[in-house]
Amino acid sequence: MAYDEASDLESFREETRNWLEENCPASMRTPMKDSEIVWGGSRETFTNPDSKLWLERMAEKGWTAPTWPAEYGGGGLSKAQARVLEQEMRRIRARPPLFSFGLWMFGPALLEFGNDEQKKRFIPDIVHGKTRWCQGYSEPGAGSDLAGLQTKAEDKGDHYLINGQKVWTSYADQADWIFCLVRTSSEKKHEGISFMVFDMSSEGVEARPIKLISGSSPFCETFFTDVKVPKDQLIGQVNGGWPIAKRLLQFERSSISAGGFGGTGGSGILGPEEYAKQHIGTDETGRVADGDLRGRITDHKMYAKAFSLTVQRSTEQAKAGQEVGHTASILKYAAAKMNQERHELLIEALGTDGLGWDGEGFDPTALKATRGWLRSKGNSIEGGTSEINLNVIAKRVLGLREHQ
Amino acid sequence: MAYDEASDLESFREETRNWLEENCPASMRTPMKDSEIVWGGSRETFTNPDSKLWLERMAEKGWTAPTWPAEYGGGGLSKAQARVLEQEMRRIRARPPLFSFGLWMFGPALLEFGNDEQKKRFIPDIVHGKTRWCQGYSEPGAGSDLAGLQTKAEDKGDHYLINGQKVWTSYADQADWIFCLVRTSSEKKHEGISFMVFDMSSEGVEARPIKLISGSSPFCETFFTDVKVPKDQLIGQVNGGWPIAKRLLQFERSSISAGGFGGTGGSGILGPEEYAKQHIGTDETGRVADGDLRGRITDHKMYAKAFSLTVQRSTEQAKAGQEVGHTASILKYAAAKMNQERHELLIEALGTDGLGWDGEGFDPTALKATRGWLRSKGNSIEGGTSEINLNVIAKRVLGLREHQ
Amino acid sequence: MTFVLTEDQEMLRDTAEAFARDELPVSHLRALRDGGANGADPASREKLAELGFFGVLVPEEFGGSDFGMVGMGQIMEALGRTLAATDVLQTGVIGASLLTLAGTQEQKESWLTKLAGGEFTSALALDEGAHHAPAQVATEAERDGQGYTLNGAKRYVPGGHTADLFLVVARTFGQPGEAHGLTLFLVPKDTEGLSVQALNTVDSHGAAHLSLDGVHVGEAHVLGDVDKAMDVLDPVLDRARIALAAETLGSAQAAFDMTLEYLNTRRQFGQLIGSFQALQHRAAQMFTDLEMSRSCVAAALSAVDQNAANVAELASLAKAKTAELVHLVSNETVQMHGGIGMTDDHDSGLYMKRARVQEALYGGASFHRDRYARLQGF
Amino acid sequence: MTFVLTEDQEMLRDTAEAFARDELPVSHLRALRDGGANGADPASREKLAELGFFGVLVPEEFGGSDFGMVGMGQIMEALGRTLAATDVLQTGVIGASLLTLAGTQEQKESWLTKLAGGEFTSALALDEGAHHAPAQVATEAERDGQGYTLNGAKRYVPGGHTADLFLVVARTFGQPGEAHGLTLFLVPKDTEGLSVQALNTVDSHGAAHLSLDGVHVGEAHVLGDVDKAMDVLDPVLDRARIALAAETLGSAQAAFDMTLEYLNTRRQFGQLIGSFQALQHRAAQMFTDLEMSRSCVAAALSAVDQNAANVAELASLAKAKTAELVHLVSNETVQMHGGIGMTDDHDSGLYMKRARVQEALYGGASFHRDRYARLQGF
Repeated sequence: MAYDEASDLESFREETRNWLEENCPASMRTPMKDSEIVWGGSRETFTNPDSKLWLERMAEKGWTAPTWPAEYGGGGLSKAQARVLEQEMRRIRARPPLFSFGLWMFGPALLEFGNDEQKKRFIPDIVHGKTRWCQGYSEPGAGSDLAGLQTKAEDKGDHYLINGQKVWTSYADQADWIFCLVRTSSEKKHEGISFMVFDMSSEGVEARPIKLISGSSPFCETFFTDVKVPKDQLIGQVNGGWPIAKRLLQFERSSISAGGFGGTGGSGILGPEEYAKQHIGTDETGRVADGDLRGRITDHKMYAKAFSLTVQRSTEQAKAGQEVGHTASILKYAAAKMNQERHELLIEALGTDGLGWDGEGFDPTALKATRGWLRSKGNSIEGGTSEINLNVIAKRVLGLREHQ
Repeated sequence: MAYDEASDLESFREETRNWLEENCPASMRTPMKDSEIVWGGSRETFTNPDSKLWLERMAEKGWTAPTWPAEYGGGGLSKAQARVLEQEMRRIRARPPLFSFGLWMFGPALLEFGNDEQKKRFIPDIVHGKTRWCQGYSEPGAGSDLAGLQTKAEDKGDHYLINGQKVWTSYADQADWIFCLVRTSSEKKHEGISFMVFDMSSEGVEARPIKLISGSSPFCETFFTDVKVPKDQLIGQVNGGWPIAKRLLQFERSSISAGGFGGTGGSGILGPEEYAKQHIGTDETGRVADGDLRGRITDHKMYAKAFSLTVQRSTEQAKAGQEVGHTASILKYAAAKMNQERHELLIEALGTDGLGWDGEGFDPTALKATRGWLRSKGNSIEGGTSEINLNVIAKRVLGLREHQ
Repeated sequence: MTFVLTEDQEMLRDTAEAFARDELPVSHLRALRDGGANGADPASREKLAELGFFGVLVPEEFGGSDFGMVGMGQIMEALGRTLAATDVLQTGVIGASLLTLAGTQEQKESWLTKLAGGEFTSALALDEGAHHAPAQVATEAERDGQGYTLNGAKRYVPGGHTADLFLVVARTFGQPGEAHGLTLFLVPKDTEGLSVQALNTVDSHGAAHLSLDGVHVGEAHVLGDVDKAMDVLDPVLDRARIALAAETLGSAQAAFDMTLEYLNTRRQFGQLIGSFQALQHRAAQMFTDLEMSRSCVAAALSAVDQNAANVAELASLAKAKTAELVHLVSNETVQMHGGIGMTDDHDSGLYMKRARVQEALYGGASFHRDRYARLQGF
Repeated sequence: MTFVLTEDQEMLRDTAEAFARDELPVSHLRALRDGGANGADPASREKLAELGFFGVLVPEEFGGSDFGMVGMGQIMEALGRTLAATDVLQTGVIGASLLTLAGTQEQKESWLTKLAGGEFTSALALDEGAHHAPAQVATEAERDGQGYTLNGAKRYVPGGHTADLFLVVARTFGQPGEAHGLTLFLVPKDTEGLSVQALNTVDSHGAAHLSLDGVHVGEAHVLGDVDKAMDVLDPVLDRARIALAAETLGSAQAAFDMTLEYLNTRRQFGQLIGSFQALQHRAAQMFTDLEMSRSCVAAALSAVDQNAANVAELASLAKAKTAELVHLVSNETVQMHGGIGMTDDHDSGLYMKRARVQEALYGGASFHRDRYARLQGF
C-alpha cells in the first residue's frame, strides 16, 4: 500500500515534470515582475501574453487550485500530489499563474459553507481567473471591532437591499464581485451578521481608491446605495455569517504574517547597517562610527534573526505534529514590530537622503525606502492591530481573565 | 501696614538669629549623621547628648512645629515667620531637631480632624518628641487598593476591639503609638473605614520587622489580636476615616517624591559613567569604550537632567502662582524610573564587582550600590505603584474615561 | 535660568499661537503641498514680517526687537503646532544670529536689516553629506585677487529653495574633519556659478541641493574671521537646535492633543478606546515625556538669553529629548488612530513626516547623545 | 539546525525537570543560603553525578554519554528554572569540553574521567577584571626547568569556591589585550602558592577570587598548545555562553510562570490584577520575548552539535537575547508582585539576584551585541 502510494506519487511526479516542461512558457520561468502579476477578472490585460497562455493551461488542469474538487473545476489532487506539483513548479522556478482572493480566501470558505449550486456557479470562474473577487469586511466604525459592522441588508422578499459603507476594500475598483459581511439583524451583534456575494457592477455600488500616507494604495472606500442582491447570493444561513467570516479571517491573517512582511525584498534597498557604513563611515576596526545607531541596528538584526528562527521553529515543530499555536500567536505582532523598526533604522541611516518624497535630487531606491517606511506603519494595524494581538495572546494563550 | 509687617519680620529675624546663635550647640551645626537622627519617643537614646539639648530648647519654643497653634505647644508662627526661622536655621546649617511621623503626618491631620481634647492630649508630646508615632495603613490584601482593608474594629460599648494585620508599618517596632485605619462597617467600602489611634504597648499588639530583598528594613508586619481601644481614641466620626486617610496620604506622597529618592547621595557611590571608565576604559577620544553601555548611560543622565529641570520648573511656576498639578503628577513615576535605571546602570558598570552580597572580597561602596539597586525596586511600588500613578495621570490629568 | 515667562513673552506666545491657528493651520500646509508650492509661501512670509517674527533676535538699531531666544522659542513652538512651513528658523534664527554676532557694521546695515524686516530670506549652506557633520565641510574657497572662488556642493539645504541669500560655509584651510579652517561667505542666490536644485521633501517643507562651480565673491562677502567660522557657527547652531527643539515640542504637543481627543471620541467594542488601560498608560507615559522635554526646551531657551556656560549641553539635551519625543508621539499618533491614521486625508501622516525631518536636522538624537556625553567627559 | 527533540533528549529533559523540581527547588537554594553554605552542595553533586549530568559532553571511553549540547541544554534549562546552584556549567560544560577538545590521552584518563563522574569539579580561572575580557589576561606563566611558574590574580571565578581543579588561563607570550600568547594550565586546588578567597555573592551561588603567587606546575599540566589557548577557549566559551543562555531561559520562564499565576490569583479593586489590560499587554510582550529567546537558545544548542559555521554568532545571539529577557522578566516579576515581591520571603528577589549574574557572566548583552555586529561585519 505505502509502496503503491509512493510509486504512484513518483509516476505523478514524472507526468507533472513532463507536462510542465512542455506547457510552462520560458518567460514564465523568470522571476515575477510586479507589472506581470495576473489577478484575472474582466479587467485583466495580460501585459505579457505568455502569462495568459500559462493561466489557461494551468486552469485547464485545475492546477490553479490543485486540491479543490475536480467537479467544480479544481485539480482534485491529494495533499501529497499537490506538494509534488509545488516542488516541480519550484524546481523550474515557474511563476504562480494566478493571484486571487478567490483562490486564497473566498473559494476555500465557499467550498466549506456554500451550497452545491453556489459552488458550481462561482468556483470554476475562480479557478480560471475569470472573476476577480474583493473582500467587504471593515467599515469606518468597525475596525478592530469587526462585528460592530452596520452595513444593512433588508429582506425585500425576492432580494436583499444593501445600504452602507465598507473601507479598506483591497482592489474594490478592480474586482468583478465582492464577498461581503452585512447586518441582517440588529438584535444580536454577532448573530445578526450575514455573508453575501454580489456583482460590483450592480447599480448603487461605488468604489473610491484610498490615498495612504505613503501614496496611492490598492485600498478603497466602497459605498452601497440600495444595492439589490438576489437571495440565492446569500452564503450559509441568514444571520449565520460570523462563523464564515472568522474562518476566512484565518486565511487572511496567515497570508499576512507569511507573505505580508517581505517589505523591501528585491527592491534593491540595502540593510540599515550598509547605509550607516556608507553615510556615517566606520572606525579603524570596521565598526559603524556612530556607536549609538550601531547598537540599535544590532538590536534590530538580532530581533530579526530571533524572529526568523522562531518561524523556523514553529514550522518544524508543526511538521513534527507538535502544538505550536502558542508560538505562532506572537508572529504577527513581532513581524510588525520588526518591519517597522527596520524601516525606521533605514531612514535614520539614510539621513537626509531618506527624507525625500519624489522628483529629482533623491536616489530612487532611497525614495522607495521612505515610502516603505511610511507604509510599514500599517503593519501593526491591518489584519488585526497589535493591541488586538496582545489581547489575544494575554487571554487565549496566557489564560489571563477579563474584568468581572 | 505692609511696612509694619516687613519691619516686624525683620525684628523677628533679628531675635531668631540671636536665639539660634545662643541655643544651637556647635555639633548641631554639622552635617547630620544617620546615627544621630533623633526620632524621639520612649526608645530614643540621643547618641549625641547635644541633640537632646537641641531638641528640648527648640521644643520649648514650639519651633519643632513652628506653625502649629501655641495653645497645643506649637510655635504659633505665621507662614512668613516660619520661613524666616527656616532661612536662619539653614544659614547656620542647623540640623532639624526632630524627625517624626507625628510632625509630618499625624499632627497636621489631627489638627484638622481631631477634637480639642485629643489635640491637647497628643500634640504637645509630638512637639516635644516624647511620643513616636507609626502609620497603620497597608494590609496584605490592601496595597494599591488601600480602601480594601479588612482589619476589624468591633464596638464593645466602652471600647473597640481590634483584630487584623497591617504591613509595611515603618518603625512599628520603635513606635509608642500608632494611627491606624480600621473597618467599622462592612456595608460600604470607603464609608466603612474609621481612623483610630492607640498605644503600641497595648496587649495583643505585635510588630515583626520585615526583611527585604535588599536586607533589613524599617518596615514591619503588625498584628492586632483583641486589642482594646478606648472610644475617645477614635479620630473624627465612626466610618468617617477615609477623608482623613486621603488627606494624610498627600503629606506622605509629597514627602516621598521630595526626599524619598536621594538614593545614593553621600554614600560615596560614583555615577555609572565613572565606574564604566574605571572598569571598561575609554577610547583615544576619552569615550567609554563600550559604546552600547555609554549610550544607555547617556540616556539615563539626560533623563535625570530633564527630571531635575522639571522639578525646578514646577517649583518656580508654583512660586509664580501658576497651576502645576499636571507637571507635578509625573514626578513620582519619573523619579522611580530614573532611580531604578540609575542603579541598574551602576551594577552593570561595576560588572562582577557589583554582584556581591557581603563579607570579604568586595569593595564596601560597591556592596552599598548593590543593596541600593535591590532597594530601588521598591520605588515603583511604595507610596502608590507606578501603575496607579499612570492611571491617575491618564484619568485626572489627561481626562481619559473609565469603561462604561 | 527662569521657567516663568514675562508678560511680554506671554503676549508674544499668544500672538504666535493665534496667528498659527488662524493663518497657518495644518490645512494650509496641505493646501501648499497639493498646490505644488513645495514649502514656498511668500504671502505668509509677509504676514510673519509684519508681526516682526524675523527680527526677534536682531538689535533694534538694525530693525529688530532684540526680544531674545525665550521669545523666539514661543514663536517656534506655536509654528510647530501647526507644522507651519516658514523661513523663521533659517532667517530669523540662523541668518539673523550669524550676522548679528559676526557681521560688520556695513554687512549689518545692508543685510541684517533686510532679514529682520523679512524682505530677504537666508539659508545656511553647511552640510554636504546625509548626516549633520559641520567639520566635514569640503567645499573649497580659494583666495584670489579680489576675493574668493568657491567650488563644491551642499546637500539638503533647509530653506534653500526659497532663500535670497546663502550663508555658505567653505574651507579656506585644512582638511575635511578639521573644525579649524572654515569660513562663512554671504552668497546671494543669483550669484553666477551657484545653482539651486529644489527638492520635494517628505514633509512638504522643501529644501534644496546647491552646487557651487567657480562662484566668485568679494572680500565684503566674508562673514566673520577667515578660518574661524566655527567660533560663531557653534553657538548659532546651538540656537538653531534649541529653536528647532521648540518647534518639535509644539508638533509633538499638537499630535498628542489630537490623539487624546480621538481616544475620547472613537468607540470600539462599545467603549471609548481611551478607556482601555493599555492605551491610557501609553498616553500617560507620553505625557511624562512631553512635560520633561518641555522643561529641557525652556531651560535651553533661557540659557541662551543669560549667556549661561552650559548652553551647548542644554542644546543637545533639548534637541535629543524632543527628537525622541516626537519620534514616539508621531508613531503612537498613527497607531492609536488606526486605519484612519494611515490615510493621507488625516493629519497624522503629516506630523510623522515632519517629525523625521525635525529629528534629523542639525543632528539627530544619537548625534546629540554623543555630544552630551562628550561634554560631560565620558 | 533542528528544533525538534529526539525521544532520548525529551527523556533527559523530563528527568532533569523532575530532578530540579523534587531535589533542587528554589527552597533548596534558600536553605543553603540561610545555612551559610554559600553555594556549596556536595550532596546534590553526588545525585547529579549519578544522573550522569557531568558527562553529557564527554566521550563514552572517558565515562561520559557523549549526548551533546542539545541534551546539556535541557539540563541547564531545568536547573535554571529552580535557580539550582550546581557545578554542571563549570565541570560538565567548560571543564569537560576543554579536556575533551584539548587534553592529551593521559590528561583525559586522569582528569576527564573524574570530571565526567563528578568525583572532581573544575572551574575556569579566566577573567581578571570586573568585565568579561579573555584577551586582557595578564597573569604570567614563566617557563622554567621542569614546567611553568604562574603569578597573578583572578577575580570572581564562578565555581571557584568549590572547585577541585582550576583551568587557569595565563600569558606565556605578548601583552594584555592580545589574543595570542595565552596558555591553559591544570592547577589542582591544593597546589602551593594558590590561594582561594570564597565570596558571598548576591545570587547565593558563590564564587571566588584567586591569587597565584609562584604557583609551579609541570609540563603535564599544560592543557593544549602553548600560546594558543584561544583556539580552544573560543569554542568552549561559546558552549558556556549557550549553556548559560539555556539556564537563563529556564529562570526567566519560571519567574514568568510564577508571575502569571499571581496575576490570576491576586485581587485589587475587586478584580484579578491579571485582568488589567496594561498588565496583560506587558505579560504578552514578555511572552513574545520568551518565545523568541527560546528559538535562539534551541538554534545555538543544535548548531554546536552540528558543528555549524555560525556557532559564535548564535552563541552571542542566545546570550544577549536571554540576558535582555531575564533582565526584563525579573524586574517585572518584582513589580507585578508589588510589596510582597520586595520581601526576602518571596522568591522574586532570588530570581532577580541570579538574573544579574546570569547576565554578566561570559559577556553581558552589550558585549555580545558588539560581538554579533562584528561577526556581521559592521
